[in-house]
Amino acid sequence: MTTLDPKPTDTPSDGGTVTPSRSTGTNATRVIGIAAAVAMAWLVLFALVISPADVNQGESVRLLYIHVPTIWVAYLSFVVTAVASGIYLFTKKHSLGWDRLAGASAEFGVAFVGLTLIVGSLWGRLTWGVFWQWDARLTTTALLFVAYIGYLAVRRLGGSHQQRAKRSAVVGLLSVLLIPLVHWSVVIWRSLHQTASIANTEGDIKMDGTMLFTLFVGVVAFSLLYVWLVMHRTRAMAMEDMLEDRGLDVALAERRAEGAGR
Amino acid sequence: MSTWRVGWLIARKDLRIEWRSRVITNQVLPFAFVTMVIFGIALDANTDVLELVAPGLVWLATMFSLLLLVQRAFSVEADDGALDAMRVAGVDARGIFLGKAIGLVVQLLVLEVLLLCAAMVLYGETIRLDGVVLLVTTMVSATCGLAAVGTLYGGLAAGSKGRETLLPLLTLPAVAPVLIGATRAVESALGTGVAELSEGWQWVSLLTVFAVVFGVGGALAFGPLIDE
Amino acid sequence: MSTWRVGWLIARKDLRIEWRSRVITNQVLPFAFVTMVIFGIALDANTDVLELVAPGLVWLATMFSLLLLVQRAFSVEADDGALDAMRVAGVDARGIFLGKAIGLVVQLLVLEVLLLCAAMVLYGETIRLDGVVLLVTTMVSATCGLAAVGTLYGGLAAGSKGRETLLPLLTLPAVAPVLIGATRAVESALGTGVAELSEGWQWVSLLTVFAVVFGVGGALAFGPLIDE
Amino acid sequence: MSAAAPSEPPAASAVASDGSGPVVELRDVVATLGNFPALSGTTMHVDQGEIVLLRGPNGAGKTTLLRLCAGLVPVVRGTATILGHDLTVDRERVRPHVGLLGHQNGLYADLTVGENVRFWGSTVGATTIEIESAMERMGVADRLESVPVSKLSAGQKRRTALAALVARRARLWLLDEPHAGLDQRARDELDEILTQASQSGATVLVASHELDRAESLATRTIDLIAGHAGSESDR
Amino acid sequence: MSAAAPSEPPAASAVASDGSGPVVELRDVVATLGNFPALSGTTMHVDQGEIVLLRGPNGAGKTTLLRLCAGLVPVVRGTATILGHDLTVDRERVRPHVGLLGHQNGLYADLTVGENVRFWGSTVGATTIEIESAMERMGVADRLESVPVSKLSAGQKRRTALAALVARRARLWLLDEPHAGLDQRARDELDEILTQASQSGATVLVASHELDRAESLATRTIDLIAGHAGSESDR
Ligand code: HEM
Ligand SMILES: Nc1ncnc2c1ncn2[C@@H]1O[C@H](COP(=O)(O)OP(=O)(O)OP(=O)(O)O)[C@@H](O)[C@H]1O
Ligand SMILES: Nc1ncnc2c1ncn2[C@@H]1O[C@H](COP(=O)(O)OP(=O)(O)OP(=O)(O)O)[C@@H](O)[C@H]1O
Ligand SMILES: [Mg+2]
Ligand SMILES: [Mg+2]
Repeated sequence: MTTLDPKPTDTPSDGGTVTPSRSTGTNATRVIGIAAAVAMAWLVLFALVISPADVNQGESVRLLYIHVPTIWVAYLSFVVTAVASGIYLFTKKHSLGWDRLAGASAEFGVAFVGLTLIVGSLWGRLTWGVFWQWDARLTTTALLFVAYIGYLAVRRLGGSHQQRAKRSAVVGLLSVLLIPLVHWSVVIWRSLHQTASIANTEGDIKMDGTMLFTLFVGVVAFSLLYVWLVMHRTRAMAMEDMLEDRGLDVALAERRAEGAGR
Repeated sequence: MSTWRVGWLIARKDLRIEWRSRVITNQVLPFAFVTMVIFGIALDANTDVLELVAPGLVWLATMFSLLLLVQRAFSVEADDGALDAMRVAGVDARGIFLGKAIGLVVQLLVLEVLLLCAAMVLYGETIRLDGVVLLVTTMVSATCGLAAVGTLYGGLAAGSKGRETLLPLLTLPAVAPVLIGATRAVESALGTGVAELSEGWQWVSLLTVFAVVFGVGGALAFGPLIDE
Repeated sequence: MSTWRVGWLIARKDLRIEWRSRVITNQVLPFAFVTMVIFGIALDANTDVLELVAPGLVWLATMFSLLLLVQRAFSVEADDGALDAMRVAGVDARGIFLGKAIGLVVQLLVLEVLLLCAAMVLYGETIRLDGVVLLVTTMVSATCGLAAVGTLYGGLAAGSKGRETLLPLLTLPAVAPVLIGATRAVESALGTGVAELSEGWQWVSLLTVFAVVFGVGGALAFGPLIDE
Repeated sequence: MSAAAPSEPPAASAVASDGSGPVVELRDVVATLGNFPALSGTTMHVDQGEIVLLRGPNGAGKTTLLRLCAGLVPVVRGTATILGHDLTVDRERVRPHVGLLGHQNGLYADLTVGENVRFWGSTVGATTIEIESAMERMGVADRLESVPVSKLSAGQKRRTALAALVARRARLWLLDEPHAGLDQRARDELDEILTQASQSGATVLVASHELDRAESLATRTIDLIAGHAGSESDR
Repeated sequence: MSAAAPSEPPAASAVASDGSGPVVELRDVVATLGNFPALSGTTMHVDQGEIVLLRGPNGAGKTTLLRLCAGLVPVVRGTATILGHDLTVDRERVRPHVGLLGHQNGLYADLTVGENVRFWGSTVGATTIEIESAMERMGVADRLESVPVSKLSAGQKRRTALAALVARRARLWLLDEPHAGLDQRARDELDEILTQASQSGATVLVASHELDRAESLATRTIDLIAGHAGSESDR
């Protein structure tokens, strides 16, 4: 981090303006971004037009194509957080890049779980007549949400970057253990939430081929979106950290000047 | 320096400290939220039971949050001997009580509104229009009562060692009447169970009496309590 | 200085401090007790429901008490910079983790036994003889898990401002599995509802895995966490 | 209730509120902390305008004596008269005129230096000018004014607490090891402030272990040994 | 891991663990608290057996420097080598040999003086005799030994912390305003302990505002200004 740029410390005036690149985009992200947009359009087409309405649920079943992909991508992002945290902790180098990946991934994971909660409760309103049920899966999902809000709170505790990285890596590695709990909560409890209706074809949503394919499109679309967002966010975080280091140069110059003034 | 002016100075300072540290939004609120979810787990996702006790749970979560808020409000004073400094400066004890209580009321009200919104979603509550007045009155009077009790015992426990644990011990039993009254009043306001609106107003008067008793009693007792 | 010896020194010191200040018997216990009574009130003294949810409530009260105990265990260290002093002295971090966790386990076990007795009186639970082994095993393994989580996150939050509120936010979701597992296991042991004894033992294995994961993970992570 | 309305330190005439009696008068005062008699029968008196140095080994009871005069520690036996009022009955009348700097600073960590000093100033009705000039004198005005107290060094905190104290313009100053932690400049400034205050009629009681500095500041020394006042020495 | 097995302070030969390099060697060290560069590029070195006085106005960074040497504040830029080990990589190797007395005492309020000193002594493997003699020297043995720390006066607490430190027999002593709060007898005793320690090969770094006393104790003075070491003066 200190090797960014051999800028002399005695020119504070241009601190913070010289950044290696002004945008967080690269060719790779552009391609992924376009792919994500295309997949989204495709998803809209399939979800709203091509796939059929459900026998039991009617048109509201179309919420499935957001509901399930978002939570799966959220799982994915928390797993990525855990893996990146692990790599950060267990490699000798303790590279902050992994820490930033973990942080960025968790931020979008929280956003996606939030989306699941919102869409799920709207759906619940349509099918169950209420926004919320004390159902095992819903409860555990809410817990997952809170646990990662806690993770983000730990990241904001302050201290040096390495300190932030260490603390949050531990929390990130342990919080991922909640995912199996969420996933198997339906088995653990006697629950009214949908049991695994995709893996085995029982349950009250009969998955026909189009529906399955639409779901697949949804998963692809949201995954691409996730990758695109995380790539941008990690770069932005790198720049934030870098700016902070620049800020340090300025502050150092000020501090030394204060001494000279005496 | 009049009691009111001292109260205003202190409340402003407290709210400013809270605003700086954002403890409510960043931590107390999520805590209250987790508490409610955890209740859901402990009650075994028994939906019928939950719906029945939802208003109770909101107030229970409020009370746990009250404990956190009071503890913080007084650890701010005790950490570096500020409470002693106030006593030496001869700051009017009633003013201190008033100021700390006002600070708590504001924070609690913010919290309750948010919790109530959460409860409406989580527990499937709906608000009747004619219940709104009752609801608001209940919240205000219950909150004043809670803040008065919290301030009184917070001041008593402040500075004594083991205050983290002395505070709940004193506060929880004392606010039990508020818990019951507010729960019933909210039930009437929301129309849960068989409760009537008029019944709710009876509970509100109980809450008001409670708030007045603890408010006046607290203001009078606060000086001797924190002194010596 | 071996990890175990450090752990023993620290646990002994913590228990001695607790013994001197009697915080458990004088304050945490009544607190947990009040909590249970308040649940009773919130649940409207519906005895059938109460008996059904009693195991959950016992663990819920335990968890809230855990928060108090952890907070105290670490404010003892942070108040006068003792944690810093340990770091400077190069005291083995795994030893610190071990010692604090052992101290918590002992305190929690005392608490749970008393809470269980309270539940038997308050909510009318009865213990089957053949469930006793299961009950004891559950309590021990659940407690180890709780203590490990509490120590880990207590250490993380220690010294940071707003730690009173960060601690519950981190701890409660993390111990939710313990709450669920222990509740189920105790239900089997007590024969509440339809639970079978054999089912209880499955839950115990889950609890044990949890305790081991957090115990080992905590011991390894504690050093980096409290350092810097 | 306001400490003193005029912007000057209280004039000599306003000080001796009951004729010209001593400002501090202790007769066989016993004070206990827990069960321990930290003051075991202290008799002493301090006249208006004096700067008295309290000396004594660790645990002699200096802090307890100062806190007693500030009304924070109750009088168990004997009589303590401060500014003409009996402490056991009229504590409320005494307090507005007493300023204490104890071992703790009484600052709010999340507020800035300026906000802290202004808060303490306004609780005793000091004017803005007085508050600003107090901060100026203790060297916490400019850059430090908007820094939260949690980010200060030990000495900077002490200076802030002193600024809040100076803004009070008390008639009786009680200072518990005021020099500890201050740098040379702040020490000199503090000594000057105390001398000025005493010249304009205030009375100062200082407990200190830094004898060289404190002895040159004080007009009289009282030795405290095991909770009672021993020998006195004028200078 | 044990600090030092023999009951005597470490002999000179045992100290310079890597040949005869300096005990403290800082090169352009930057350390931040929050975003503030409390140390703004400090270069200094201290040889074995020296007693170095750190001087500087409030907020100059003395405390930060001492905490950095103890491994409590991370090195952001530059290199810090303590007892031959690089602080950023080998902190664990350094710590058993470093003793720090900070602004806080690190005592447990509910334990007695004896229990506290024994606890800290046993964590570093000191023998009972060493622990007893440390308490003796700092004057907290007899009556005070069984008094809970919460009941001590400020100076008595400081003495207890010093006793716990003395029992460690560190090779590098870091003392942050050690004299503050001590009475005359304890000050003299402390100075003697430090002189003895340095004579038997330990190195001492003292931050202090009590220049008279500290300057006569120290063999060399380093001035810290706005986070970097300014002029040095031998004596
Ligand atoms: C706030 C309310 C809701 C939340 C928090 C929620 C949460 C979740 C979660 C976390 C999953 C992923 C399970 C896994 O694979 O691990 C899921 C899957 C699913 N949800 Fe929901 N859900 C909610 C409401 C609903 C509603 C109202 C319906 C429809 C009636 C529904 C239908 C489904 C279906 C069909 C699946 C896929 C099941 C599978 O194959 O695993 N959800 N939900
Ligand atoms: N968290 C923080 N954020 C920003 N600045 C800080 C923070 N903590 C301390 N500082 C600043 O760092 C500087 C160094 O403080 P330090 O405690 O090292 O000074 P010091 O030389 O020990 O002073 P003193 O003689 O008063 O004890 C101070 O100017 C202080 O204002
Ligand atoms: N709660 C208590 N119970 C019993 N004894 C106490 C208690 N608090 C303080 N003491 C004792 O009271 C005595 C007086 O303490 P005080 O703080 O007044 O001394 P001091 O002269 O200010 O000392 P120092 O110079 O160290 O600050 C001390 O000997 C102390 O041990
Ligand atoms: Mg004292
Ligand atoms: Mg300092």
